[in-house]
Amino acid sequence: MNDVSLIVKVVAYILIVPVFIFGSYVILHGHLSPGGGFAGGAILATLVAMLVITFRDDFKENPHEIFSILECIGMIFFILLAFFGLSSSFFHNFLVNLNGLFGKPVHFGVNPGYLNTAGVIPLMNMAVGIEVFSALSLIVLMLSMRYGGERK
Amino acid sequence: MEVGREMFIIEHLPALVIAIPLLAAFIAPLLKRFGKHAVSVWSILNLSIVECLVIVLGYRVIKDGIQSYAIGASIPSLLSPNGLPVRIILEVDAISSFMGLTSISIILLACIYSACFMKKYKSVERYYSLLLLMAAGIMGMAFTGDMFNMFVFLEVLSISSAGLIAFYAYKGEAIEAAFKYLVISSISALMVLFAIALLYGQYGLLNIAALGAAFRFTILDKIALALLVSAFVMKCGAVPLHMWVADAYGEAPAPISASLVVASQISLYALFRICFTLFGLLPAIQIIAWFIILFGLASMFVGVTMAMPQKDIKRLMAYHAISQTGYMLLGVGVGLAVINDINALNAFGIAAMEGGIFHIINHAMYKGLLFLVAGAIIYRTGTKNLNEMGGLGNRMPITAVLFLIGMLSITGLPPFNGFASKLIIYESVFLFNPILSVVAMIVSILTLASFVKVFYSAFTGQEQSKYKDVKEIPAIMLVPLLILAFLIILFGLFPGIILKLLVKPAVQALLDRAGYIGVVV
Amino acid sequence: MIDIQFLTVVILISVGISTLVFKKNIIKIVMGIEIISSSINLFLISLGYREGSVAPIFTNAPSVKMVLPTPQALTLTNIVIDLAITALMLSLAVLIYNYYGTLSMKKWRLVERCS
Amino acid sequence: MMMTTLSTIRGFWDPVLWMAAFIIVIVITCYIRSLGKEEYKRGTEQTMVFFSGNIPPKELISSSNIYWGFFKAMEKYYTCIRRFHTGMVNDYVYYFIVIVIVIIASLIIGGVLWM
Repeated sequence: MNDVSLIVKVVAYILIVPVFIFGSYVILHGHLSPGGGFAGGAILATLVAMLVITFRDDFKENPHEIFSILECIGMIFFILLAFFGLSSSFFHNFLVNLNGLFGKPVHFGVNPGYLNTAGVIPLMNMAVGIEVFSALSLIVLMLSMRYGGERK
Repeated sequence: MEVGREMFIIEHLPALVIAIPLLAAFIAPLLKRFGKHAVSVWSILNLSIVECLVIVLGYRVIKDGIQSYAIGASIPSLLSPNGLPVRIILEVDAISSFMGLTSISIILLACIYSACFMKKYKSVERYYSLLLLMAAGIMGMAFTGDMFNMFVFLEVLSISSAGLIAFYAYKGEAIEAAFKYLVISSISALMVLFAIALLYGQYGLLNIAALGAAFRFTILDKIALALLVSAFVMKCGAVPLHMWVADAYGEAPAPISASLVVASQISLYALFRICFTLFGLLPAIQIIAWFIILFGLASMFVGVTMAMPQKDIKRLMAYHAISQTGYMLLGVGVGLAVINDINALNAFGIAAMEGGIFHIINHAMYKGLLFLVAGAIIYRTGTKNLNEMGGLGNRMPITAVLFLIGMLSITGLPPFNGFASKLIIYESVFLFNPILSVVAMIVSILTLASFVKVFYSAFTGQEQSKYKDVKEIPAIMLVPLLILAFLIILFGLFPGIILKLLVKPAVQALLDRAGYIGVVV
Repeated sequence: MIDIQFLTVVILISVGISTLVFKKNIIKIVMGIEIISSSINLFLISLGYREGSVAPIFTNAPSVKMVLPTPQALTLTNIVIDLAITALMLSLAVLIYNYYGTLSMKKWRLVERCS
Repeated sequence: MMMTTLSTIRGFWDPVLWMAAFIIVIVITCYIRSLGKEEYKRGTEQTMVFFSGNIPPKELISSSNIYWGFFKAMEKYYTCIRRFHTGMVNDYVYYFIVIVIVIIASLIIGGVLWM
């Protein structure tokens, strides 16, 4: 098997933390700067792709079970957020301008970007981030591990 | 509090009908650890809840007019805050609740059928999750009033049904059929998106009703109309673009073929919505009406003549689905052709449309029955090839009788429901143009010819030695077949009531363009 | 001067359609669909463009004159949908190569054998 | 009329009346059939399949080409139709593009001529 050299493994270990932080930054700041759930989830999925390539032999069995559960949990969280808005109408932003979680009112126009605003949208970004992260890593795992692990 | 909760559900009906199958689709894979049957019970439960909601919604639509629902607004009925529809607006009128009712009942019966049909397969949660996603896509396409939302639900529908067509992953043909279906669906969805972009570039609106109101008949609108019509005609399987239908229905598992029939009928509804509501007043709609009539004519004839030589039972039924879609296109195409001169419209136009739309629900029922019976034969004998079947009649008597009911109603023989809608189509289309009606009758005869071949090669004839131990299909699979057969006989014996209750309001809603637009603008 | 962006959209769509019609290899067909999809994304984005305006983000925005945000939302959804379609098509292509041993459309089995 | 009637344009269709007539016809045919010869016995060589004189094979006579006459008559039609059903997605997309161009052309030409 094409064994990966030690340098690659060490660099992979080092790279895990910055990529994870950058990905979650993009997810959490989705309502302020470009990015959001999909882009941040894709960045996190590159992390899993890197780990699959470097540590292909150390995986005992294909860990796709975890990611499929995570994917369903992310999507259920997203749709439940939409159901919570049913007090007025489906997908209603029930947290905005209520000074609660993510509820700080913001005036229209240019602002330096307050994190604690935009009601449900950051929560939905997190849900979509989880879902896209696990979906893309599931794709990477299914396409690579199936032939890496048991080569027909 | 009881009245409060009851009113609460009724107030949010259009959104709940789409949201419940979506939520259930993602909860289904998590139920693997609650036992083998947890997933199928869960999806049957959810689909029956959605069926009841759709029936209540249909009743409310017939009782007090078009229901509209703005997703995300502070009040569901706040459609256009300052004269401009900003949010995604769900608009349910009689034709969309008619299509929603048809599709959700067939998908519910297919789900009950697949509870036992799919028992022996390992990854069953994926199957039910995709089936629920398909149901959400179909209900979304039926009830949405927003063009881009219709594109998104069209994609949800295409991807989940492509995944379902490729369910028999151990056979190469199913993968190949799924690949072709996916290429066709993505091409037609991209052309729909291109047309939406054209319309958005000109009017800055995405809502169907607002677009219909703000129309200036420019060249770009005609290009958008052409793209939309050909994309939806391809998705509903009319002849020049029908090649994917035989592969997709032929290789998919039987309950999926039954729900794919309904999925392609939703694209038919989208085609009617675009031709009647969006481009209703365009003078060039007469040309499109003639194209739809030609598509219908070609689908009828080529569908049947391609079905005759088929050896595979499911491919044969797939070609019959194409030829029956031709009847619907013919019926409603004639209605569209005479939409401008009132006396012709009242004379035979409305009757032709009633025949076409009545044929949609009839076709969904007997084609669903035939596909499920074909699935029963394959479930017991294991072969799809007509030459290897024989003499199953005395081993599977109930299935044989049910197949006979489906066969007699698809060929349009008197006491069954196919005859009622075909009679209306024949009479009204004859007044419009006799040749069309004559071709429709010839196609009915050829349909009878090819189904006689299927009946004799599958059920009668010599007793096969290798099918000596074939038993009747289990009870769970028999229930949806009996329900469908009962509905076929019911619609066949009481066509007048069904027409007055379901079809006439649907046709009025389709023709009532001002009413649909008035709700939003 | 003519609108360069709409010309590129037309050229890209014709390139995409020509790969779809003439190329028999599955991977090339998936590429063709990707080309058509990105050209429609370009068309959508260029619809909302206004001279000398900024991306529609309020955080530390240099000026309030902004591009139209709705086409960007449509493009975002279209990109997500295209990811799903390409992933499904490529996994089907992997399976097809696994069963048929070939990626070209000509040698497939589901050809009309109805004689 | 009765609950079950469906009034079409020129007349009406009532399944119950039709069933009544159908039952009457069945009674008449059963009566005529019963007037026939009695020596008809099941299982004898009278009920053997007529295989143009010789003994029919034990196993299966497949019925897939019952309509060989129809296919022989429509030979030219079937060869032409089968040429279109190639089973390759490239041709499907080609037919789609042709249909789009035909509809666009007829819409524009139609628009200029009539309206």
